[in-house]
Amino acid sequence: MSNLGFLAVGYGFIWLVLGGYVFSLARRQSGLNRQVDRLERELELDREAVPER
Amino acid sequence: MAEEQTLKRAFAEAPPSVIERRGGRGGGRSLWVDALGASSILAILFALYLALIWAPTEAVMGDIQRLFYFHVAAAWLALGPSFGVVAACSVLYLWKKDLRFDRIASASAELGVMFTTITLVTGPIWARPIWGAYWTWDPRLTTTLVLWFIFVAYLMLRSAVDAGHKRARLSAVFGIVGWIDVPIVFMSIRWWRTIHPTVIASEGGGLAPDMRLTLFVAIGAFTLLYAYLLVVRVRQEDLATRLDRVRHQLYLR
Amino acid sequence: MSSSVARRTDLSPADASAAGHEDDAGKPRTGTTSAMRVRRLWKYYGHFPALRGLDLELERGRFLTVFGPNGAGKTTLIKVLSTQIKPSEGLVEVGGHDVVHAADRVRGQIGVISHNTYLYPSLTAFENLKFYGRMYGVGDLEERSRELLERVGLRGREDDRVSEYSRGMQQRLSIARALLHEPEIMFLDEPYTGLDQHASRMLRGVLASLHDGRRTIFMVTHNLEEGLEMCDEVAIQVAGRICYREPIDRVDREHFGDTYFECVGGGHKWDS
Amino acid sequence: MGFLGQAWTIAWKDILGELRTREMVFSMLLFGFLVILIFNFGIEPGLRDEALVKPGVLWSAFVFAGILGLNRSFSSEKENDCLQGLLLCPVDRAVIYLGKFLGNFVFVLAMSLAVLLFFSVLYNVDVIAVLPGLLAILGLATVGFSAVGTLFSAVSVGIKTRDVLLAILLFPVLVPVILAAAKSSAFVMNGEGLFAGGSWLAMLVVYDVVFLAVSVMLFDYVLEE
Repeated sequence: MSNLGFLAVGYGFIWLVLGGYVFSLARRQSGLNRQVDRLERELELDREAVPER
Repeated sequence: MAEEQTLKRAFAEAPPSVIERRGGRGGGRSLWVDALGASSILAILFALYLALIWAPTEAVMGDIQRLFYFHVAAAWLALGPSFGVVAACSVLYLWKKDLRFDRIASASAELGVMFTTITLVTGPIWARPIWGAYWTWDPRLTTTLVLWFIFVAYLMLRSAVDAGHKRARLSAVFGIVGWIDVPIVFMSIRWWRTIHPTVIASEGGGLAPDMRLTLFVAIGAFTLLYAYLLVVRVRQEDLATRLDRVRHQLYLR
Repeated sequence: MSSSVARRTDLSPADASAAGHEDDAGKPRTGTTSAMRVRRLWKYYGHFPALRGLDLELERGRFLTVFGPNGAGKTTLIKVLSTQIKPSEGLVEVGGHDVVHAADRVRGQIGVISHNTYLYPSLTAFENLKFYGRMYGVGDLEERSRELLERVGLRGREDDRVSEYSRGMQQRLSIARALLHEPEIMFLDEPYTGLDQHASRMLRGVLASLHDGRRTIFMVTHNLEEGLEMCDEVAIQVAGRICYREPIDRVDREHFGDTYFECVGGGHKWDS
Repeated sequence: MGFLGQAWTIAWKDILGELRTREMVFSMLLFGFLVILIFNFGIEPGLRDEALVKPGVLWSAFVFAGILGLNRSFSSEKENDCLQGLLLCPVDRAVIYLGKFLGNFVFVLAMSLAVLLFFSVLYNVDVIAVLPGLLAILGLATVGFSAVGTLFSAVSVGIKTRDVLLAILLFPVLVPVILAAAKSSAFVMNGEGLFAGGSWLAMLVVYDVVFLAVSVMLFDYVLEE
């Protein structure tokens, strides 16, 4: 029976979709991490500028 | 007084929220989340082994039947947990007015779209060599298609409204109505199709024990994956919200 | 980063004494003379606080004008007081009822006039009044409508569609609409916006007749001249809080502009 | 004045305004006619006599034309900020929902009747003979359509892309109504009588009851700010 091609396409699609979603999650996470880092730096600078806080 | 409180809030809150990402409270990595991720990957590898190698080849359909395990697992997640969590968190949001529930609902709807898409695409791929047609208006298939439209509509609604309580309220209302609708859709399509002869009588019945075990493992593995992705996604949204709030408070200063 | 301007005139004497005895808030307020009481009112839009811990109290029968620049949260305040939006935090009572938990009781005794007229353009003036009258459960609607149309000078035009009315006439009709159920408390949100000379003179006349010592009037505006005309008390709202509050006889009308800009400017400095 | 009296006051206000301007019903009607016309070109003449095709055409026309009316239902309240004026009235929010629902019900039903007439002439269906059955189905289906439609119209009113969004939200949720109405009217048009499709009627009734109740409960959350 020559339906192994269909099987491959099916499985390929499943892992493509899942992989794509995981990849988008990872990208979003790294974007968030960058933002947090920047904010942290800004806050540090701020605290030095306003010592009484 | 009040202004100072705002300021204090901003300063008291900014550093911890930044630290949390590192320290693991709520923001980023933590042991149980990592454990969940690792176990879901292991479970999926195991399920893959069972489905592709261990399980016997179906006598009539041949190897293509091996698609069945993950097809059904994805369908189960779309109809069950994904939409169930959307509906439950919608109700909880309207009741408690806590945006955390809204974030869980939206993450679950995203995953729902993904699993529904997997179901809808693997279904026809499986059907083509067996029935000779990509699509049949089978009740389960058609209900899944309607469900896909409802999930996508939910996400479209969210993308059309600015973040905040208004978006949470509107999407919660739609989520609840959609969830109540799905069983009625299923009933109606089943009646619609049973008046005419259906293409397939029952796909689940008469499953060999080995196949049944493989199916359960696949469902379990996908459920773990769903839980892991949901947690990760919700924590991302939590972090984004906190970031946003800190920025606003700093700006207000 | 001083907030001294905002702090100095934080509370009116009445507010200050009430705020000092917060425990009293739980006691039954029989025969209360307050038309509205606001305690620590916060309203967030997303993360942005439009109102920031605002306190306010107004006695029955008084006319209070609240001034403030754009973005001070004046319209937000009037919308919270008139049950159109819910407060995020804090206590708000209007006419002795909580605006969240007894919203319908509050709605029954307030009238709102805004620069939006709330009138249906395809209906006639008379039909508009009848519609709102039924919604408010007003008895003897025909006569009440005619009386009000007479009062706002629209007698004879009552069967014309609102879409054929001029802006000023629509605004007058919206006053009649707001008065249908004889509300004890009136809210006016920038009522002069978009009116010509003639129409605003007419509006002033109607407002003067409303200010009869029984009815409480709460107006917000950014126009100093019009706002000072009839009121009993003056307040200035900046950045989501009341930062100035005086009875009108203690206000130096000539130099009120300076006072206003001191508050507003101070607020701006604080804000940035 | 009672609960229903006030709801009817709101509905009557909408109907009266519509009678004056005739903006909406007119465009709904025209659109319904056009859908029927277009379907006529899309379907092979031989197929047109198939029992199941006619109700399908009819219900597509109703749904596409009806959604035009729903779009206007709350956006018409935006002029002069009338929606705020309505919300300021000391009435239960459920009254406002029921009022708007009643108005939509009347508009959609009126449009459907006219489209039905047009349809019966163009597709040679003797509507008069089966009118009672069709009216019953039409009434039940319009209740369900307007119940969910009114709620979603309120959901989408403040949104820029509200026209398209309303269709996207509404159509998937309406699947049972469309199916049940088309199937049961096929029975009626075949002369098998209203109760030949009894379970479909039951489904319409269940849908109506469930979604009217759910919408009344949820409407409060849609409008609060």
